[in-house]
Amino acid sequence: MNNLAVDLPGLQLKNPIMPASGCFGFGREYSEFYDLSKLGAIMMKAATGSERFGNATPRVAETASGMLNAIGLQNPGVESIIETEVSYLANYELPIIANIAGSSIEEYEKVAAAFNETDHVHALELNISCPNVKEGGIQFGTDPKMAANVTERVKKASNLPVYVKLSPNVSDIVAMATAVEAAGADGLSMINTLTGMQIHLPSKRPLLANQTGGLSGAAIKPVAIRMIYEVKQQVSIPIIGMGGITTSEDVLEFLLAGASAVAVGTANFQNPFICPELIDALPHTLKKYGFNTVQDAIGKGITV
Amino acid sequence: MNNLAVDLPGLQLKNPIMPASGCFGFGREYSEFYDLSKLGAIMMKAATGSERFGNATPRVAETASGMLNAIGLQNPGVESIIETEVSYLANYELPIIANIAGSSIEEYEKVAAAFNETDHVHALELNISCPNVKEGGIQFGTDPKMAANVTERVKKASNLPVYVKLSPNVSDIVAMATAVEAAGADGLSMINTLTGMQIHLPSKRPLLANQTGGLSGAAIKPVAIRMIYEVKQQVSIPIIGMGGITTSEDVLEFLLAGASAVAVGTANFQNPFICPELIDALPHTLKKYGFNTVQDAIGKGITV
Amino acid sequence: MKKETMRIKSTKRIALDTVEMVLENNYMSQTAVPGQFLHLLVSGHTLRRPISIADVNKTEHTITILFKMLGSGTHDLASYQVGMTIDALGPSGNGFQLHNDNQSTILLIGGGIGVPPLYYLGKTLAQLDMHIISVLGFQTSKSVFYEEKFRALGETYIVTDDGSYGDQGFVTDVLHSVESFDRYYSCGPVPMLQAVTASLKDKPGYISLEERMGCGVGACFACVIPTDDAGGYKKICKDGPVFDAQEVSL
Amino acid sequence: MKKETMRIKSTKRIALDTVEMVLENNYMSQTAVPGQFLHLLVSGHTLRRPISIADVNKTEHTITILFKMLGSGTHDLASYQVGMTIDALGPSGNGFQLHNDNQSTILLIGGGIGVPPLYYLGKTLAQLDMHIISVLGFQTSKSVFYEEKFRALGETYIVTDDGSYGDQGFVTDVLHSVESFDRYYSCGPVPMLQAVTASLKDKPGYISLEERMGCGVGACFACVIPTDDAGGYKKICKDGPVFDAQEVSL
Ligand SMILES: Cc1cc2nc3c(=O)[nH]c(=O)nc-3n(C[C@H](O)[C@H](O)[C@H](O)COP(=O)(O)OP(=O)(O)OC[C@H]3O[C@@H](n4cnc5c(N)ncnc54)[C@H](O)[C@@H]3O)c2cc1C
Ligand SMILES: Cc1cc2nc3c(=O)[nH]c(=O)nc-3n(C[C@H](O)[C@H](O)[C@H](O)COP(=O)(O)OP(=O)(O)OC[C@H]3O[C@@H](n4cnc5c(N)ncnc54)[C@H](O)[C@@H]3O)c2cc1C
Ligand SMILES: Cc1cc2nc3c(=O)[nH]c(=O)nc-3n(C[C@H](O)[C@H](O)[C@H](O)COP(=O)(O)O)c2cc1C
Ligand SMILES: Cc1cc2nc3c(=O)[nH]c(=O)nc-3n(C[C@H](O)[C@H](O)[C@H](O)COP(=O)(O)O)c2cc1C
Ligand code: FES
Ligand code: FES
Repeated sequence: MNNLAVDLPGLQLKNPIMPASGCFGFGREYSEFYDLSKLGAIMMKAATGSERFGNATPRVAETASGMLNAIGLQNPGVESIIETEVSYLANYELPIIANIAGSSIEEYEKVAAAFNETDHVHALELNISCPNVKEGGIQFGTDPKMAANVTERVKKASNLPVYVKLSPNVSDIVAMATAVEAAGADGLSMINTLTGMQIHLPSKRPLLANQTGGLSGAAIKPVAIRMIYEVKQQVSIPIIGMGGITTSEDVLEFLLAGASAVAVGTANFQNPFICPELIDALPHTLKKYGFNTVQDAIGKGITV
Repeated sequence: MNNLAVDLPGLQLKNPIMPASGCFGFGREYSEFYDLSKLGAIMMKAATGSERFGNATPRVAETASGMLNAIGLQNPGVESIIETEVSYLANYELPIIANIAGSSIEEYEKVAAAFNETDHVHALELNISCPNVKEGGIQFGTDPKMAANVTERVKKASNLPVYVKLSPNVSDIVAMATAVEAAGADGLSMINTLTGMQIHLPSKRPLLANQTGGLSGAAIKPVAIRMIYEVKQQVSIPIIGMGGITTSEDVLEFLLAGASAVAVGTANFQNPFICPELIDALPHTLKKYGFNTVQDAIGKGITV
Repeated sequence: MKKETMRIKSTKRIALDTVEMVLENNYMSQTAVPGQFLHLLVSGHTLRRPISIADVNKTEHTITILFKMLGSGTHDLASYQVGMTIDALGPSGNGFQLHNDNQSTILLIGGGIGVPPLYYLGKTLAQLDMHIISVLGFQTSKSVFYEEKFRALGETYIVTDDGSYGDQGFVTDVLHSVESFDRYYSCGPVPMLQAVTASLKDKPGYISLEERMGCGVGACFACVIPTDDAGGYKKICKDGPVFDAQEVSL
Repeated sequence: MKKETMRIKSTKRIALDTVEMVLENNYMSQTAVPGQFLHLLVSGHTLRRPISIADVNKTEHTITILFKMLGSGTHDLASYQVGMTIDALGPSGNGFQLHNDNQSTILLIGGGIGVPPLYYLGKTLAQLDMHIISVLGFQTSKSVFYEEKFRALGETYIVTDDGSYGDQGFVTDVLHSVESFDRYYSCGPVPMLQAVTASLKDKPGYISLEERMGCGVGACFACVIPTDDAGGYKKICKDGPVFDAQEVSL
């Protein structure tokens, strides 16, 4: 038996490592480096109802052990993604998770319904927390009722399992998690980026054209671990963990905190091979710390 | 004229650099390295109504470009602090800011009233946001109404200017800031630490005995800058900024974002001379980016 | 494009805050074309730094880069010593279109740290028997580099912002003194490129652009540049950094 | 205590994952006493690493440290080369009480990476004409270091957890074979110190403790150890790391 395998709603993962949404496009570029079938799954770049250009540039900044991004959900729109990208990814043996976003509940429903029509998408990741969308997306992410509402509506709009992606920019992450669980979420995905800013000294203004951006990378790992640890104890749906993963020890730390699988974002930019390297390193790391399988390690760091 | 000077309620600062609460004890240890009179001010370690031992060890952990701490408000109690520490610090020429904490509003009032009786404390820093106090401190920090309430009561209990120290672990930092401003706060101090966790792989449990701890250091600077930038536009009381400062460029970045002075925490552990070094470097940095005085730079990064 | 380990063969300051580094790697040196860049990992930094390929020596298996020490990443890179290795992605992006019209006259217009990619381009075009004229702008005399190398390719004008070397002014100030030419290639700060493309709008030309990058491979949408007002765009890291001067909206 | 720059004079692996480094600095070498530690800044790390002073050569102006490569900081430190410098705070903390009873018999009990501070202590006590007996415990044969150096000070017992070298077992297993002694000094993992202080509770002794540190100077309250059940405490970085065996609650 494969000791890295994990079964989650809609997702039979041969290993628990997948690229995080927005950090891997739709896989094409990284397929030049390695065979995407090696991945546990792929989380596609956010899809919206129609094409979006996103924010002005600069869109990224470097911070201590992290980065800020304010891409602004640039994407070719759900129809084009299904036609061009999903059909391309369907050539690989890996579950596809479609990250969906929008400025209105109707837009979320539309995107969810569209992905529901394809055979190749295995789950939806509901991005209620993108800090860069000014039109409305952000409120869903910090208000339990609104988050529950969009979750419920998206569940109705499609038959696909729904993983709700939580924002860390909240006072009470457990309240957000339990609200979307009650609303029918099949899983959680956490965390999205922390809202941050950098001021560019020479120009004396925010470096990002969008002013604020989402902080990701190793800097935020302690926040991600804390939130997963807190949420895991209060929900019974599985968690896909992310936030600053760069080593197989980090992967194990997320599993111990309660994640059932993990996504890797920013680290792809440093090392395009990070995902396959983590997959290769994980068996040894599990063994080193006394685990036979990924399944064994999930939540084992929780001491209550 | 001194181009580094800043006047804030209760605080005539000869320069805008001070050590952050909890990272500098009561100054004694650092007085072995340099003359404390060099500092703009000092923020003392949190004082509670009576002596506290704090959390079990380990109390600190290292993270990427940061650290976690869960000291748990260990301190000898306000009376002993006044007798031993304030009287010691009174030998130096620097404004003293007393950081006050408690598990109940009554305890806050008691501590505030006690400091009010001494001649040597110039302002209070109201620590409503210490993430490590389980008994009650934490709720004040994430609920605008409770924060306003404790602010109001502490203002009544003493004549000293009150700087409310805000927690970044909230959905809406502006709501917190405006609530305490309306309740009579003379200034804000932001940010306290982000709640985080690290899991120790060999023992498969949270590394800190307290499980969670406060994340500080360069890792959190983008969050601090963002929050100060947002709050500055909505309040008219001054902000003492902190969170990850390690260079004089960082100091200027905080000023541009809207801080009127800054505090340096974690960086003291790396370099005990960090505060005087920043003070010495600041004039050159101001000049390099076209400012004559600290006062000139405050809020100049805000573009709206 | 591959991820390769490159060995530092030499490193030296050649102008104010400007470092020339020669990096050894077989794959990179054999496949690079003018205008491409390397995406360099500087230890301790989250994001890689894009640096143009300034010269290639296929027999020595080396690539030369020239970079200015601006922020922390380039300062750290400047402290790397001979013998150390650098993790690089590359050769990245699409290079300059060379065309095959030998005997044509080519104008190279470079500003500051936009000059490096033009050197390998100029050298390659000269080998294709084109006539090279170079107009290079720098901030001040101490920032000037590679003047002799460009002169070896053809007529070369140097301007400095403060007039401390060559003529005082901007590269656009000397464009009128240049004899007629067939095509231009330009790289430098955006205001310079705006001025250049505006004053040469009737000439065919190529420009190389800079933008802050995330992935550097086309996956993250950090480095887009609009191509029209209707939402069209290109990715500088993958579709560029070189574009037809009329193709993108600066 | 000062903040000083120390130059690496030598660095070598002396056992499994164990590095011996000789650091040159006048102030540190002239003022250090046995049991004190250096608080070392490893570049790229937020927190300094406390490492014991294992030996001092006042004429050569050097301090020797021995450290085990455990996590990322000690791994990075192990990669430092001769000639590089390290930023150190020190000499930190209070050292071992030496007493002036020459001719007395002293028992040194060290476990693993707790052995280093005992070497400079033993050397110093031997110079004061005390008789030194050492009991040193290691995980396995490959982890053993400084055996000869301790033998040069006096009778030395080595035990290993797996019996691959010396006797199999823990340091406490051999305490009964030790001839009578006047005083003991011990450093090692907490379970070892608990066992040692329990089995030697009638003997005067000193123990050196470890705890995760923030400031390393006594300001942050990271490294406290309770001294009683009534809220009494000491700071390991400032009041320790050496304590009277009866003084603290392990
Ligand atoms: C295709 C391309 C080719 C380039 N070629 C060269 C060259 O040959 N020589 C040279 O000196 N410079 C070149 N640059 C610019 C160079 O990438 C930046 O000067 C460098 O990244 C700044 O890094 P830093 O650590 O000094 O600055 P920091 O301010 O510390 O960098 C912070 C972040 O911003 C990015 N950044 C800052 N300025 C720029 C910029 N102008 N362009 C892109 N990213 C930036 C950095 O890459 C990093 O991600 C090129 C840029 C691009 C896009
Ligand atoms: C007074 C004193 C003297 C010491 N003397 C020696 C010595 O001579 N040789 C030696 O090899 N080790 C010694 N240690 C232990 C040494 O400090 C740790 O092994 C080292 O800090 C681990 O760092 P790391 O980067 O390998 O581990 P990491 O796990 O990456 O360290 C993370 C953080 O935890 C701290 N930490 C981890 N383990 C310990 C520990 N056991 N004690 C204190 N802090 C720890 C680190 O300092 C750092 O802040 C001493 C500790 C103390 C308190
Ligand atoms: C450049 C960039 C773009 C991102 N785009 C998206 C997105 O479209 N949808 C989404 O849900 N998350 C997006 N994220 C967040 C990541 O998926 C991930 O949650 C976050 O970066 C934390 O993981 P990391 O620290 O490993 O990067 C983006 C992150 C980055 C850095
Ligand atoms: C070890 C430690 C102890 C702290 N104790 C206190 C405290 O007692 N009261 C308080 O208001 N903040 C306390 N803080 C928070 C700091 O004052 C500061 O707000 C925070 O660390 C961010 O600044 P920095 O990144 O410069 O450290 C503590 C921080 C650290 C690292
Ligand atoms: S840098 Fe990621 S798309 Fe260009
Ligand atoms: S480490 Fe700060 S008090 Fe000991």
